[in-house]
Amino acid sequence: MVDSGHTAWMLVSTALVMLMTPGLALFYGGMVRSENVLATIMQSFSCLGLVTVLWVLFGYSLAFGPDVMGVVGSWQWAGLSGVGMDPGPYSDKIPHLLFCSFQLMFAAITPALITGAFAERLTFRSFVVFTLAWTTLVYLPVCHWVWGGGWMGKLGALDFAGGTVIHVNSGAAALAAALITGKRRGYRTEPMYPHNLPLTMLGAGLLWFGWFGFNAGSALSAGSQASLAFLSTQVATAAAALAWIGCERVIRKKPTTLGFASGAVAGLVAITPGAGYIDPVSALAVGAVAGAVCYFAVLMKERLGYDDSLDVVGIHGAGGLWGAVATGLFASYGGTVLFHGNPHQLVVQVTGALATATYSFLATSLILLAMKGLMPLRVEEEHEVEGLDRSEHGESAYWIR
Amino acid sequence: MVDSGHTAWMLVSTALVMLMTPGLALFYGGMVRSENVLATIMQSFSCLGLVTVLWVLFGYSLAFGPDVMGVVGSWQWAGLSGVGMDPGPYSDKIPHLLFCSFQLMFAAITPALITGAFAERLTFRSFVVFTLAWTTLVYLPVCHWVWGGGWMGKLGALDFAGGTVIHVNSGAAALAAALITGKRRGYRTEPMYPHNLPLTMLGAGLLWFGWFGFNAGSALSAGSQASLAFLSTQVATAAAALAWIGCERVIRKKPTTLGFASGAVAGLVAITPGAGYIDPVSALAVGAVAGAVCYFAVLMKERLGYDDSLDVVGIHGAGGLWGAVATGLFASYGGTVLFHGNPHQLVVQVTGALATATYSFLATSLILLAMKGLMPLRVEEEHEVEGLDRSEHGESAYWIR
Amino acid sequence: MVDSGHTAWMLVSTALVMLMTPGLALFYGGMVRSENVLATIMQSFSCLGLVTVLWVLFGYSLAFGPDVMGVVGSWQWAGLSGVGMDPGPYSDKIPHLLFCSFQLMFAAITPALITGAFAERLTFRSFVVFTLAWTTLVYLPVCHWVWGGGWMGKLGALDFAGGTVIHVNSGAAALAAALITGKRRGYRTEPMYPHNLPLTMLGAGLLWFGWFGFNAGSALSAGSQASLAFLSTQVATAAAALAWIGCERVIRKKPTTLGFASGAVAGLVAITPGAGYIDPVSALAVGAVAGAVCYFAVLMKERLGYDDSLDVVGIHGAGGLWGAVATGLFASYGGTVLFHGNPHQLVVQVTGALATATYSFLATSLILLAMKGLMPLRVEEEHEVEGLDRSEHGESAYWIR
Amino acid sequence: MKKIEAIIKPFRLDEVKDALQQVGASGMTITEVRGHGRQKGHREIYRGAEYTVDLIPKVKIELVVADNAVEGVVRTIMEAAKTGKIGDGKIFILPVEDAIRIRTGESGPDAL
Amino acid sequence: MKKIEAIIKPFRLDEVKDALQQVGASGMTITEVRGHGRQKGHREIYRGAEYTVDLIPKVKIELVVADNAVEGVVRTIMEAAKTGKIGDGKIFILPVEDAIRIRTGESGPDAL
Amino acid sequence: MKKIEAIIKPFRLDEVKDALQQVGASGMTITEVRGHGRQKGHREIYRGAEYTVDLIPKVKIELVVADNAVEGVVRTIMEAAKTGKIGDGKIFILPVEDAIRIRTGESGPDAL
Ligand SMILES: Nc1ncnc2c1ncn2[C@@H]1O[C@H](COP(=O)(O)OP(=O)(O)O)[C@@H](O)[C@H]1O
Ligand SMILES: Nc1ncnc2c1ncn2[C@@H]1O[C@H](COP(=O)(O)OP(=O)(O)O)[C@@H](O)[C@H]1O
Ligand SMILES: Nc1ncnc2c1ncn2[C@@H]1O[C@H](COP(=O)(O)OP(=O)(O)O)[C@@H](O)[C@H]1O
Repeated sequence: MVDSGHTAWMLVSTALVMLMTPGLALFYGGMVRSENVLATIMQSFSCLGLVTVLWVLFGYSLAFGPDVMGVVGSWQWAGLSGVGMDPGPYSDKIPHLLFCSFQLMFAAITPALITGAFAERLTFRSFVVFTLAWTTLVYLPVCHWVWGGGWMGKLGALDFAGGTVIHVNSGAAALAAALITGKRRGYRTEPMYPHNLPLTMLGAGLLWFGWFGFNAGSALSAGSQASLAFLSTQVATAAAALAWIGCERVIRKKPTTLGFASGAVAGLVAITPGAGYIDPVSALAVGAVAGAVCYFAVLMKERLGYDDSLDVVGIHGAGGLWGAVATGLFASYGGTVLFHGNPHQLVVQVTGALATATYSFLATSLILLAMKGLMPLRVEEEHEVEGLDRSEHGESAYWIR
Repeated sequence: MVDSGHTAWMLVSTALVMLMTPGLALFYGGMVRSENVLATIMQSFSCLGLVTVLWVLFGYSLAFGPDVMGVVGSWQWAGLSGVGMDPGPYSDKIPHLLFCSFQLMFAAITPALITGAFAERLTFRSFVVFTLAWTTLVYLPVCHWVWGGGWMGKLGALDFAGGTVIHVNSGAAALAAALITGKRRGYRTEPMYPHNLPLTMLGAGLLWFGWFGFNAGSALSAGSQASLAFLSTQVATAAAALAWIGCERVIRKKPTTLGFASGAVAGLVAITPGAGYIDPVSALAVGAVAGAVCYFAVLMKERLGYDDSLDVVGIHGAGGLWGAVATGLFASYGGTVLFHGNPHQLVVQVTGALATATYSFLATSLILLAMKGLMPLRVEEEHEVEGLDRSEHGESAYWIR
Repeated sequence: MVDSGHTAWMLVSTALVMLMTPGLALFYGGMVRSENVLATIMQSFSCLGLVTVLWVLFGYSLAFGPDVMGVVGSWQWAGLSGVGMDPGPYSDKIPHLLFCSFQLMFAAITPALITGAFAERLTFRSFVVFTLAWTTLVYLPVCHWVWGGGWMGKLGALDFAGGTVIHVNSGAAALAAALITGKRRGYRTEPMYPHNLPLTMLGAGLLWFGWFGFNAGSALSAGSQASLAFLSTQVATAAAALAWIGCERVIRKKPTTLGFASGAVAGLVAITPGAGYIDPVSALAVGAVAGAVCYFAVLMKERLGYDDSLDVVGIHGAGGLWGAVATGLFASYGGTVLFHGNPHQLVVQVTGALATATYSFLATSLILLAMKGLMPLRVEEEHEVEGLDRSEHGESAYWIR
Repeated sequence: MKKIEAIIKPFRLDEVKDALQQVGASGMTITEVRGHGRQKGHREIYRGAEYTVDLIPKVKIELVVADNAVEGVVRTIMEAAKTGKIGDGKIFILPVEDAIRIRTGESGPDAL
Repeated sequence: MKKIEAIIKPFRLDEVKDALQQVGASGMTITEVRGHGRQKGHREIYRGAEYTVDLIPKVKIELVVADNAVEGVVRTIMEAAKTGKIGDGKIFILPVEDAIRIRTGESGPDAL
Repeated sequence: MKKIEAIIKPFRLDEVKDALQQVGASGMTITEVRGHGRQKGHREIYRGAEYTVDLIPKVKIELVVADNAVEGVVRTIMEAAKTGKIGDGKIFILPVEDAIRIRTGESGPDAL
């Protein structure tokens, strides 16, 4: 039966997760050069547009519809047929439609996360094709594996709010995308500063805020588990932000604002799979490690040489992997794990994360390589220099006198 | 009896609708020239200030107080006397005070919407007088007609969340305001670009987020109808944004960021009256048509020649009218409509919308013409050139080094 | 027993109060010069980081743990031991962990408020030390006195949402901080304009929005009192904003945007201690007086000559004091007060506020003087001229072409 | 060759630019500057305090032209920039020894 | 007439402007520029990477003055702009052939 | 001494700056300007309307150098700034009568 309290919380959580995509748009938008800020914002917003339509037409059905051999959902719920105002199979306390809406917001933000990897160079057209293809061929199946009744869920992998489905997945895809689209013109020879860090900090604030819906909302109810997930999220985020600026203090002498924000996002990512299972003091540890791990993962990019413009690999990929592992170490509610005497869970966690990373990396590569055969992925060099805002969208972001 | 779950949701919805006014301030603020951004932001914020006071003193009473001949509410609840902590006549699950607060936020944003029509030229003083007069003479009665027990509600007009009360109403008022205040100096001869599109996109994000409170909150409860309204809102918004940039792609060759945001708002407007009645797949259609209709309505401004600075007529007016019609076509919960065999509902819908538009246009014209006799509506030409931020408020928006 | 509706509302309220700190970061960030915006934003965000960790380790225990002689909580709950998923002593309707999270957000924003007093000159290192020391030595005990079972609560002081704990407290600390850190270089000889007022307005909007969680959330339940607190908050804010710009209109001839925002914050501050007790019409009076009182308190700074960069004393100090008094005058639910025949309450209110102000002023002074002996509080003069963003954080806020 | 530097009111820029184009002087470089002179600044209010902002936004137009074009260009700017109110701005004429077009290497008046 | 171009540290602008006004040179035009010279830039950090920013914010003041006023103006600027540290900036003096006030059409030193 | 003013495409700035530094001309002042010339602007779209933006972002580099350094500097700029496409920009050479270093008071070529 629909419960007003749980429904209230899930309505709010859904709205909060929706807000994360505009938040991401600004977080990313502030980090690019000023002549690409609109193009960057546009990609995130467009994910909200494209994925919403896709989700209603067939996405929800393929992800959450009746299981087909553990691999994908059936077409039975296409056009949301049968997805109604009564509770569905995933929760008996909220309308099925609401669960579907909540999940939609996760599906929308995941490809938006990837856009950070190829920022400042992809054509809008390629972005649209990629987003539709990737969501269909990568997101929907992986989501089904973990949450829709697929093999990974059956294996017992713990992924409370999408550490694997969203972050490992987008991180691996980002790596493929960065490699295949190639470096930005002038990468490492010209300065590429963030053009508006206050905008980025605003975005970080909105992401942090929205993430309470993401993590605490994943309890699908307003009760103890949601409360635990809420606090663990806050604690891990704080610890990770401090850890990141601590690393900066030691290595570069100066703690930075962008470092704080990056650390916070790293913490949010890392606690995601375990938020509802991990107690607040363990969350301190999860967060602190996440801040350091992601800081060094980002530094490594410099060595490895690919141009993941906004560090999706270093933050969502590395943070997501650590989160999957951390869940296998620290989870204390909802399953026993390593530190509570069950080493097997750790194996399951790692298996799930690596399988996702591998599938996502390969499938993303195939999609982009296929696309490369059919259309130019990147804007012309001249337009890259001039900026995508003008060449792709015919706009300028700022006219400030 | 007060239910904690429904009350929780309505508290949140009220806060969400409140946030829409600051969101609108930024949405509009980013679209004007940089020397008018504060004046524009100030007008929206001031609506929150002015209408809140008015609402407590007499506004709520005139809009929702005991009906007087189907036209207006009585003075009985002035000063909120008798509006208490127990449920009132409009909902038996939430405190009467909370319903009053929820409705207040609608009353505050409606005149703020109109400010887009006369942006960059009205004196602050005229704006204040206009807002007080318009809210009293136009908003309160129209609100009463539809929701407060007035004739339009009795007629059976469906307006779930205020498509007619808020959007058709503000759109028609905007047309009158644009015509009577006249064009901006330099309109069509000087470039008038939006000065800060990232700000506008942020505003659009906040509007989208807040609109879930607006539409799903209008169920006045946290249950199935709220969930339906939530998803329909999301779907129509996405479809409309895509439709708008699709039109741009075809006609101007380039999809724009501002176009995406404008389309999203068009979709939000159009689904408003039917959000709680229309299923998600129909919402796709409602949104897609809204995006195209509003795109062309905005283009038409160029031909008709009035200067509705920020396209309140093209988006809220046209989108609101289409929404009223669409509700008569697609509503499937809460009433039978054309596509479900009841052509009469469509007639009612159109009647309600046109009556509102006519009343609003005429009353707004009278208010402004009367004001014009008593005080200068517009700032002096020199001040218009210099910008309203300095001349009206003694401030500059940016001092960035 | 955990109630889903109340829990839903408290989850949301906690998230809303969290959002206030990023909101404050932007509100403050827009008001400083552009070469200090990141340093300013960084301080607020860092409070979220630092206080969260401190809270989990021992903060919650010292503030809310079992009372020790009315002065402070015991260490019993350090590391949140015993703070679990079931309801705790402070509410029987929500998980104890959730109450702990809600209170955490209050603890995080309070030192962030103080940063406005020493903006544009403190080293990041001093800020970190100060925040940890101040939270431990000032915030935790004062919080305990009022809400944790300490002497002030026992005395019967009414402080619904923290007018004394948060605002009087931070205001008095701000005065000490402004006096001890000294004036900014160039104060009163060079212009120090706000560099980005739209950012400040955005911050004000987020603060206003988040404050509904702060005030209405302090009911700890989703019912009548929360609804009352919600509406009183809205009304006082609106009235105070109008009062402030009214004063400006009279005294400086021009109502300003920053004035509106400042007045709004003054109203939010002043209604805080009485939000759940004061009816909406009285809230009009509380707000209107708050707007005027704070306006003149800010003007007085000019005369008194200390450099409280962002007017924490004038707004949070003065507004907080007036709020404490106003609660003693107007509260009509939850206690009888002066205007309802109980003059004694007023004495209690004033005693509580003055005791807090005195303790906070003295303890803050001691902390800062001790620090001054151990490390330089302020950045070097050269760095102050160059801006803290570069010297402290190695960053530039804007690279806009 | 001479360099003509005109400091004008920002809102006259479009008119001046169009007028110059019509007399065949299409090459020019524009800078946003702030000016101080007889035109009084305005007061800005920031919470309690009031400041006078005495640097007023202006636009500087720079054109390098052949000697014989100077007079025409100056006249065109004067006509298009004039509002008759204080603060309309100044035109300065400076000698230029050489001009080079980067793309082709042409120099002298041919480079303009 | 001469044009005096001074590149100074931004935070000395107010002092220089006031000093010039006191010696009667109230007309001037200010531009925000970035300078490169002996003064070392600073390092900026962006996530992993570190960059050196070697273009330092400066302010350019331009005044056209009558020949006999040059010395006084230069001295005034030097005094007000000097901090004695590297990066204090330069003053350049260029010849000006004519000056015109747009509002009135006056030309030569009268136009200043 | 001469003043060399080069108007170039913004994305060539780093290359030009580095090249100049290598030929020993490290002192320079950079201004962000907008240019109008043969290079066509681009169209911007704002809801219904379309505008042509014909002021294109450029960077102005100013260097004051001793007479004998002019040729080398000009050549260096030309090489580093050239893309061969329209809009590459111009170099102007103006006479300078004196230069003063504010910090030390040195004047003439020594001040550069
Ligand atoms: N001597 C000067 N040198 C350089 N720029 C000047 C000089 N005098 C005036 N200007 C510029 O011309 C602008 C207009 O001058 P002002 O004295 O205000 O008005 P008007 O030219 O009408 O007398 C100033 O804002 C300043 O930018
Ligand atoms: N040759 C030059 N031409 C033009 N501008 C110069 C030249 N040399 C220096 N500048 C300007 O003067 C500023 C200060 O010069 P710098 O060499 O750093 O210090 P100082 O003048 O104390 O020796 C530079 O940032 C630059 O803007
Ligand atoms: N006569 C001129 N005076 C001043 N600046 C000029 C002049 N002509 C061109 N410029 C500047 O040089 C830039 C490039 O000129 P343009 O005619 O577009 O290309 P090109 O130099 O390749 O012929 C212009 O954008 C403008 O800033």
